[in-house]
Amino acid sequence: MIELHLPLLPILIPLVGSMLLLLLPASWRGPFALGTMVVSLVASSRLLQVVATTGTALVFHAGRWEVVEGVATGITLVGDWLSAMFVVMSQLVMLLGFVYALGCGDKVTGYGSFYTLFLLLVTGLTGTFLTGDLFNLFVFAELLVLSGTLLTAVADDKFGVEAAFKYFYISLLAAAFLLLACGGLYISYGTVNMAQLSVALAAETTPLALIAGGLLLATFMIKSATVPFHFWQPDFHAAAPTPVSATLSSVVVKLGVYGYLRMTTLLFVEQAEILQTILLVVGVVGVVFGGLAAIGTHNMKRMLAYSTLAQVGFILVGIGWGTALSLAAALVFTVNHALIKAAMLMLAGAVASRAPVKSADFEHIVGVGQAHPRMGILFFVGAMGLAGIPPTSGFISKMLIFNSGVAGMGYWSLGLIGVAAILTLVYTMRAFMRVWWVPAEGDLPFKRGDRLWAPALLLLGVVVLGLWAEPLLVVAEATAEWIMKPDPYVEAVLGLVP
Amino acid sequence: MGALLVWVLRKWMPITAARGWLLSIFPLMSLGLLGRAWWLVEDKYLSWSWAWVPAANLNISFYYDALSALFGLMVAGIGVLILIYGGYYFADDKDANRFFAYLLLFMGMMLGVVVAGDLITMFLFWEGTSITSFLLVAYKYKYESARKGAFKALFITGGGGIALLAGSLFLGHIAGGYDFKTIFSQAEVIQQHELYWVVLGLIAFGAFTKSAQVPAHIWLPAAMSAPTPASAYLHSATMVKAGIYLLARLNPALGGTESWFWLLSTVGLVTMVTGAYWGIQQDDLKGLLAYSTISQLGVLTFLIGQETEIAFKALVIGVIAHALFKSALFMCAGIIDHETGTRLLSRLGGLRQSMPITFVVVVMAGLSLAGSPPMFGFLAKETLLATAVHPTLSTATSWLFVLAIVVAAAFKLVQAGLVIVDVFMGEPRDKGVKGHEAPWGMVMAPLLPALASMGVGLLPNTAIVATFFGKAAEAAYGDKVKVSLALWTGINIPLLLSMGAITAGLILFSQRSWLIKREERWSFNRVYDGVLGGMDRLAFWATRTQTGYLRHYLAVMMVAMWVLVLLLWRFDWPTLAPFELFDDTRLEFDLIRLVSLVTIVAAAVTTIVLKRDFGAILALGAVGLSVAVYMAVEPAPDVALVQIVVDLLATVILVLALDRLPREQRRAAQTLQSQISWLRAGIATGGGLLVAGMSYMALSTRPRVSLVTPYYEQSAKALTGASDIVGAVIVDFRALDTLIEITVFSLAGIGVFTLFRWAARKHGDHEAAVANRMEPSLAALMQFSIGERPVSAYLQAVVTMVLPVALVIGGIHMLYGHEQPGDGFTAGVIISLAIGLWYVVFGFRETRRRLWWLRPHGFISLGVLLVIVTGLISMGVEGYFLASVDFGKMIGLPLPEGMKFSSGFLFEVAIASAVVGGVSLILDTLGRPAALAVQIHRAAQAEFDEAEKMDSQ
Amino acid sequence: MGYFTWIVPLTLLYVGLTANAEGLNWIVGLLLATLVTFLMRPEVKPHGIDWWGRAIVSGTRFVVTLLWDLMVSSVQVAGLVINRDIRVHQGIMALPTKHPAKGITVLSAQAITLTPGELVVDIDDEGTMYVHSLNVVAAMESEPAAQAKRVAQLEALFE
Amino acid sequence: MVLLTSIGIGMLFGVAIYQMLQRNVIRSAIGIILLGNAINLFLLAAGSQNGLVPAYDKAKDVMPDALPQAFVLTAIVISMGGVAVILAMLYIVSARYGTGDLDEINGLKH
Amino acid sequence: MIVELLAVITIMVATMFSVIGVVGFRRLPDVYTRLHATGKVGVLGVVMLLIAAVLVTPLVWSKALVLILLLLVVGPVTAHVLALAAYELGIEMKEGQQDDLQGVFTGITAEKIRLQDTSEGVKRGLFE
Amino acid sequence: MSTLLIGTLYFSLAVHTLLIGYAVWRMWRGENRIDRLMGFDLIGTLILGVLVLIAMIEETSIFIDVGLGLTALGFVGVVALARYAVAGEVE
Ligand code: NA
Ligand code: NA
Repeated sequence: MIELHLPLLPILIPLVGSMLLLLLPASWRGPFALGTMVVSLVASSRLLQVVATTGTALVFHAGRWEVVEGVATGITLVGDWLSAMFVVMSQLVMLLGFVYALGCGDKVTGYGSFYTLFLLLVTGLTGTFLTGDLFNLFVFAELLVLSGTLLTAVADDKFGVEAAFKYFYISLLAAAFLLLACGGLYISYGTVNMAQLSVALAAETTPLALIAGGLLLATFMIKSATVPFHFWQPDFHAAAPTPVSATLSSVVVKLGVYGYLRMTTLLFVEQAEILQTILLVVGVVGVVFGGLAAIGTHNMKRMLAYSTLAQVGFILVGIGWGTALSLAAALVFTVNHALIKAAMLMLAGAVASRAPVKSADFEHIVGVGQAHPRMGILFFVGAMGLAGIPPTSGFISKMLIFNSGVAGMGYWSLGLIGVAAILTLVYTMRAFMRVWWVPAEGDLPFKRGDRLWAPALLLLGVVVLGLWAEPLLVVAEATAEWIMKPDPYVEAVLGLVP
Repeated sequence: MGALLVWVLRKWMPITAARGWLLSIFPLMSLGLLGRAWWLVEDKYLSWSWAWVPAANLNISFYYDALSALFGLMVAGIGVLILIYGGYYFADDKDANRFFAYLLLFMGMMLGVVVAGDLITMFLFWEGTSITSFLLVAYKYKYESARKGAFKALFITGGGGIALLAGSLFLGHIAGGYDFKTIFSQAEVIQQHELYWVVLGLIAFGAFTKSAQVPAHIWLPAAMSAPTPASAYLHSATMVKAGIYLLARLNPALGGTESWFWLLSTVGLVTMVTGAYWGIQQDDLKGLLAYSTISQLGVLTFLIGQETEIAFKALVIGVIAHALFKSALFMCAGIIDHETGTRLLSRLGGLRQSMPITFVVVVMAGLSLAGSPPMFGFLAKETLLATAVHPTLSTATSWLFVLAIVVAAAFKLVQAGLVIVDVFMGEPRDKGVKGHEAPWGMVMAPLLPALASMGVGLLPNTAIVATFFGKAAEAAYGDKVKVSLALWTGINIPLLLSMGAITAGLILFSQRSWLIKREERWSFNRVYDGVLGGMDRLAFWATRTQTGYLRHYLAVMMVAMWVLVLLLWRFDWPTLAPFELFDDTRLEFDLIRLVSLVTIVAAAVTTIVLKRDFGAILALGAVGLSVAVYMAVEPAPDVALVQIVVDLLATVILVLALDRLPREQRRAAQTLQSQISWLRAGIATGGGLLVAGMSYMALSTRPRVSLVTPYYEQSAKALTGASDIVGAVIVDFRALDTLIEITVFSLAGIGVFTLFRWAARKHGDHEAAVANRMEPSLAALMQFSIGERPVSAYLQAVVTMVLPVALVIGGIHMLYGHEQPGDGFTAGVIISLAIGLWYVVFGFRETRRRLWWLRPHGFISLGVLLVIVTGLISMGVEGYFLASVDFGKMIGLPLPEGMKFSSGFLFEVAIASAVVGGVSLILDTLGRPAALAVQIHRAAQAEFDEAEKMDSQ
Repeated sequence: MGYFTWIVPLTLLYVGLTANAEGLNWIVGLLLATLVTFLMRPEVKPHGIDWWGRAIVSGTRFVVTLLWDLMVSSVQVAGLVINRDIRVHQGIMALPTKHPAKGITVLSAQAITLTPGELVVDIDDEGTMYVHSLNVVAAMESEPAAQAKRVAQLEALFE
Repeated sequence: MVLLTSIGIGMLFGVAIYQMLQRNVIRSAIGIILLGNAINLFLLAAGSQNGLVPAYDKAKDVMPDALPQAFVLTAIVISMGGVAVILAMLYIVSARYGTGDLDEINGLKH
Repeated sequence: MIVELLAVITIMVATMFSVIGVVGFRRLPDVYTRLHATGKVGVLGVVMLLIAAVLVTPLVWSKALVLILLLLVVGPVTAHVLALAAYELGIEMKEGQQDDLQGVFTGITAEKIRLQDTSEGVKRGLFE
Repeated sequence: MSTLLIGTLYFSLAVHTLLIGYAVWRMWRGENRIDRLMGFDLIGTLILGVLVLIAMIEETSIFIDVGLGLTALGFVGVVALARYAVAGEVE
C-alpha cells in the first residue's frame, strides 16, 4: 500500500506536518518541521528509486478513480523520471532550507506560522511536479504562490511586503492564464488529464488549444521568471527571508522548467519546434540580460536573483535545442543550479546577518567577510560553481550544455551564451572581492550570524557532484530518454498504447 | 596534496624560512617522480586513463611524453627553488601559509595541465591554474591594485577558458574523442572539417589569453601585484607557458595549415615586438620583466606557428631558457624589493656593492635575457633567427620575421641593460634606498637557474639534455627533431643577425634617455577598461528595466503573452458560429443571459467611471451577483450559490479593508483615476479580445464531448451516493483538488492573520504610530471603526438571531451537501459571515467572549487534518487514499433519507471547519477595530520580545 | 430548560429547510439545534408549559396582524407611488415602546418597519423608537394606539 | 447569443485588466476580483453551456457539464483566498508607504 | 385549475409590487421615502412569488415558508439600517414636517466624523 | 403547467430582469451613497425574484436553496456596507 501511495506521500507528508504544526507549542515547531521534511525526502527518494528500478512511472489514482474505458476519471499523480527527479531535487534543497531556518537569526523564523507556511510551500511545489492533471497543477501552484507570498510578506526585510505584493499580483495574472489555458484545453478535448491531453493533442490540435498553449507557455514563463515575465523575481527573491529565498530562486523557479519540459515533450509535441525556438530565444536573452543585470545591481541577494535569470536561461537553451543530449544537460544544469544557488543565497543571507546593518546591499556588506574567512571559502566555492569552474558541479553543467550545443549544432546560441558566460565570473568574483577583500570602512566588530551548516552541506554536494557526476548524469540521461517520447508516460497513466 | 597539508598544519608551521625548505619537499618529490617516469618511458609515452563520468563519456587521463616531461620538470624544478625562496621572502609572515597553500595548489594544477591526457582533463587543471593565480595575485587583497590585477587576470584568462572549453568540445566532437591520441590520429579529419577554423580560433584564443599574447597580454603586468615568488613562478616560468604547451601539444593535430601559420606567426611577432618595446618603458622592475616575458611568449607562439624542425628546436630551448633566466631575474627583483623596499628603476641604483651576489646573478640572467653568449638565451635567439631564415619561408615573409626578431632582440638587450646597469651601477637615484645582501638561501634560489642557464650554454651537446629536448620537440612537431646545443655553429646568417641585434641593442641602450618615455600612453588597458565600462553601462541599463512600477510589469507581460499566443496560434480560426441573437431553445433564458451580461458589463464599467471607491465596490458586488444570475441560468445552481456567497464575502472584506486604509491616502488615491489612459485601455482591449475570441471559439465548437463527465453522470449516485453531481466531483472524484483548495483558503486566513500580526509592525512604522500617538484618541478610534459603534436594539436582536440560523443552514449544507446546492464551503462562509456580522454589531471583544469556541487556527488545522484522516481511513478500508466510503452503511447507522455518513460528509464538515477558521481569521484581523488591533499588536510584541530574550540566552 | 426557547424553533427551521419530516430527521434536527444552542449559550430564563401555549397563540396573532398590515399598507404605498402627483408629508416622530422589555421594543420595531409607510430609524436607550413616516400627521394620531395594541399582544411573551 | 456572450466575457476581462493597471490601490484590487469573475464566467459559460436542467442525478433533460462547474467552484474559492491576502497586503503596503497610489509603492527597483 | 389561476394572479400581483417598488425608488423624493418602496414593497413582491411557487409547483412548501419568514425579518431591518445610516450621514428629509430625533440623536453623525477627520485625521492616517 | 401560467412566468421573468437593469443604472447614478446602497439591495431582492421564477419554470427547489443563501448573505453585506458608508467612506 505504501508503494502504491508513493507518488502521494511527498505531498501528503509536508501537508500533514504543516497542519500538525499549528497545534504544537512554538519551540517544537522548527525541529518537527525539519523531521517532517526528512521523512518526506525519504519518501520522495524512495519514489525515485522505485522509478529507477522499474523503469516506468508510478501512477496513483487519487480516491481510486481509475482509468475507465481509457478515460482517466479522477486526479492522477504521476511519479515518472521527470517528476521524481524534480521532487527529490526540490525536497533536498528545501530540507536544507529548513536546516538553515533553524540556525537563522531572522525574526520571521520565530513567527508562529513560519514553518507551516514553509511546509505548505513544499507541498505546493511537490504537488505541481507530481500531478498528472492540469487543473490540479493550478491548485497546487496556487498553494505554492500563496505560501511563498506570505513568507516573503512577513520577511524581516522592510521591502518584503512590496515584493510579495507585486509577486502576488503577477501570479494572479499567471493563474488567470493557466485557468484560461485549462479551459481552452478542456473545451477542446473534454479532459484536463495530461496523458489524455497528450493523446488528444497528438491526434488533432484545435485553434483554441493552440491559444491555450500560448497561455500555458506564458504561465510557465511567469513561474520560471523568464524574460520578459521576470519582473517579480529580483524583488521577490531578494526580499524573501533567507531560508525561503534560497529555495525560491533555486527550486521553485524550476516549476517553469518542469512545465516547459512537459509542454514540449508531452502536451504540445506537435508544436515542439516553435516552442523550442521561443525558449531558445528567451533563454539566450535571459542569459545575457540576467548576467548584465546581476552585474549592475546593488544588492547581493538581488544579484543572485538576477543570476537565476541567466542560469535558467542556460537551461532554456538546453531545452530549446531539444536533443536528448541537451535535455539531459538541461536537467543536470537544473539540479546543479538548484544546489549552488540555494547555497549562494544562504551565504548572502549569512553575510547580511553579519553586517552591521542587517542588509545584503553591497554598501552595507563591504568588508564584512574579512572576519569570516571560512564563509569566504564557501562563497568562493559557490562562486566557482555558478561560474562553472571545476571541480564544482557547475562545471559539469556548463560543459554538458556547451557540449550539447556543439553536438546539436546550435552554434549561434552557443556563441551568445558562451560570451555571456563570462558575466557570471564577473559578478560572482566582484561580489566576493567586495565582501571578503575590500577593507571595510572603519572597524567591523566580529558579529555572530546565521549558521552555515546548510550552505556548507549544499556546497559539499556541489563539489561531490562535480567530482563524481556519474549518478546525476545517469538519472538525467534516463530522464531525458524517458521524456523524449510521450508514449511511455501515456501508457503508464492510461494503460494503453497510443 | 601539499596545499591541504599546509592548511591542516598551519598551526604548527614554523614562521621562518624553514617553512619554504620544508615545503619544497613536495615539488622535489614531483620532480623525482617525473624524472623517474621519464626514465621509464624513455622515448615512448606513458598514459593512464580512468572513466570519470562514463555517462558523458568523460575520462580523467594522463599522457606523459617528452613534451610533458619538459614542462613538468621545469614546473617542478623551478617550484623547488621558488618554495625555498618563498620561505625566506615570507620569513616572518604568519599569514603566508595561505600563500604556500595556493602555490602548492597551483603547482599541482600546473603539473596536471602538462601531464593531462585529454582536453577535458587538461581543461580541469587549466581552470585550476587560473583560479589559483587569481588567489595568488590578490594575495595582498587589501590593496586595490592587487584586487584589480587579480580580477583582470581572471577575467581575461576566464574568458579564454570558456573559449578553450568550447574549442575542446568542438575538437572532441570532430575527432570523436577528447584524448590526445585520438585527436592526433584524426588530424586529417580535423583540418579538413568545416569547423576547423572555429576550433582553431577558440583554442588559440584560450591559449593566447593564458600566454599573454597581444592584446590579451594586459593582465600579466597587472598581475605583478602578486608577491614576487608567485610572479617568478606563475607569471614567468610556468602558468603563462600553459598556452604555449597547449599549442605545442595540439600542433600535430591542428598545426601545419595556412591559418595556423598566419595566426600564430602574426600574433607571436606582434607580441614579441610590442612586449619588448613596452618592457623598456617600465619603471617598475617587475613590470619590465613582465613585458619581457610577454615578448618571450610571443616568440614561443611564433615558433609553434612555424612548421619547421628548427622552430621546435627553438621552442624547447626557448621555453627552458626563459624559465631559467626569467625566474632568476624575478627572484632577484624580489630580493631587491625585499631588501631595499622599492622596485622602481627611478629610485634604485648602485646596489653593486651592497648586494654583490645578487648582482652576479642578475648579470648572468640578464645576459641570457639579452641573448648574448655564452648564455642559454643566446642559443635560444640563435635558433629563433635560424627559424626565421628558414628556406621554406618566402623571402618577404622571412625578412619581415627577421626584422621583427632583430628589433625585439635589440629591445631586450636594452631591458637587460636597464636591469643590470640602472639597478646596480652608478649611484642610487634615491639616496634613501639602501640595500644589503639577502640570506644565502634566498640568493641561492635565483643563482641556481642562472647558473643552469649558463651551464647549458657552456656545456653544449650534453647528450642527455639534447636527446631529451629533441624528444620534446618531436612530440610537439610530430616528427623527429635533432637538437644540438652547440653554442658555436660557425658563422652563418643567424649569427650575423644576432650580432647585428646586439649592436643595435647597445646603441639603443646608450641612447636610452631618448627612447624611454615612461609616461601614460595609450595601451590595450583602455580597451579592457572600455569593455568593462561598456559592460557596466549595459548592466546599468539592464537594471533600469526594473522600474518598480507594477503596472509596467503587468503591461509588458500582457503584451508578451499576446505575442506568445500569436506565435502559436497564427490566426487559425475554427468554423465560427454565425450571429444569432437568441439560440437557446428557451428564449427567456437567453433573455436573462443577455440582461445579466449587459448588467455585468455595465456594472464593471461602473467600477471604472465612479469616482468614489464606495460606489465602485457596490458596482463590483453587482457584477458578482449578475455573474451568479448568469450561472444560475446555466443552470448551475451550485456554482451560483458559491458565487453569491463569495461575492458578498469579498464585498464585506473589501469594505473592511478599505475602512482601515488611511482616509487622506484614499482621498488622494481617488483623484488618480480621473483620466483614461489609452495605453492601459489598449492593453485591456487586447486582453479582452483574446478572451472574447477564446469564448467565441469555444461556444462555436459546441456541443463538444467531455471525456469524463458522462462517467460522473452515470456513477455519481451509485458510487458516491450523491445526487448533486457537481458536489460529487468536488468531494469525491476530485477530492484532492478540494483538499488543496481548502488548504489554500485556510492558508489565506493564516496569512492575513500573520500579516497583520507580524508584517504590520515591522520597522517601527506601525508600532511607533500605535504606541506613541494613538493613545489619547483610543476611545474615539474604537467608536469610529466599523465594529464598535453602538447600534439600535432592533438591529442587535436581529443580528443575534442570524448566527444560530446561519449555523443551522450551515449544518444543512454539510448534512445534505450531496443532495442540494451548497456544501461545506458555503456552510463555512455563511457561518463565518454571520460571525462577522456579530463583529460589526457587537464589537470584537463581546463577540469573542460569547463565542468561546471560536479558535480559528484550531479550526483550520482540524479541518485539513480531518480531510486527511478521512482519506487515511478510506485508505484503510478501500486501500486508496481519499477513496469514497460510506461509513454509515458500514456500521449500520440509521439515517434519514438522503443523508449519508460517508467520507464525502466528513469532507464537507472538514471544509466547513477550515473555511470558518480561515474566514474568521480574515474578518478577525480586517474587521477588528483598529484600537483593539493596537492592543493585540502590543501583546504580540511583548510575547515576541520574550521569545527573543529566551533565544538570546 | 430555558434553552428550549431556542432549540424548538431551530429544530423547526431545520426540518423546514430540509423538507424531510421523517422521524430520524427530526432527531438529527434536534441534535443539531441543541448543538447550536449550546454553542450560542443564550441568556434565557426557563418557561413553563403554559407559557408555550400563550406564546404560540399571541405569536401567531402577531404574525397574522403583521401580514395583514403589510398587505393593506403596501396597497396604500402603491397607490401613493402610482399617483401622478406624489405628495408625502414625511417626518420622524418619537414613539415610546411603553414597556420595559427589550424584546417588545424589538418586535414592535419589526412590526412598525414592516408596515409600509412607517420605518424605525433609531431606538434610544429608553426604548423610544423614532419612526419615519410617509404621513407623519396621520401616524402621530394612529400609532400610539397601535403600539398599545402591540404591547398588549406581546406582553405575554416577555413577562 | 454566442457572439454576445463572448463579447460580454471579453469586455469583463478587459475591464478587469484595465482596473488592474490603475494606480489607485482599491481600483486595482477591484480589478483582481473582476479578473476572477471573468475567468469563472469564461470557464462556466464557454466550458459547459449545453444543459437544460441542473446537473443532479435522475435529471429529466440534458445536464450541463458538471466538471467545469467543479473547476469554477474550486477557482472561486481559491481566488477568494487570494483576494483576502492581497487586501491585507495592500493595507500593510499602503500603511508602510503612506500612500494609496500604486506608483508610489516602488521601493524595490533596479 | 383554480389554483393555477390563483397562481397567475399572485404572480401578476407580485410582479406589480416589484414594479411599484422600483417605480417608487424612481419617483419618491428622498432616501427615507424610497426605503418604504424598495425595502418593503419590493420584498412583498418576492414573498408573493414564493407563495405562487408553493401553489403551482411541487416545490417544498416548508423551504418557501422559511424563506418568507426570513424575508419578513430581514427586509425591514435592512430598511432600518439604511435609514439610520442615512440619518447618521446627515442626509436631510425633503420637506420633512417633523423631526423628533433631531437633538436627541446619540449616534455618530457625519458631522462629527468630518470634524474628527480634520482635527485628528492625521492620527488615523498615521495609524492605518 | 398551462400556457397561461408559463406565459405569466415568462412575462414576470422578463419584467424582473429588466428591473435589475434599472437597479444597476440607479447604482451608477445614485444621488448619494445610501441611494446606491439601496440600488444594490434592490438588485439582491430582484435576483431572488428571478431565482424563484426560475425555480418555478424548472420545477425544482434547488434554486430556492440558492435564494436562501442570497437572502441571508445579502443582509450581512448590506449591513456591513451601511456601517461602512457612514464611518469609512471618504468624500
Ligand atoms: Na456543491
Ligand atoms: Na451540494
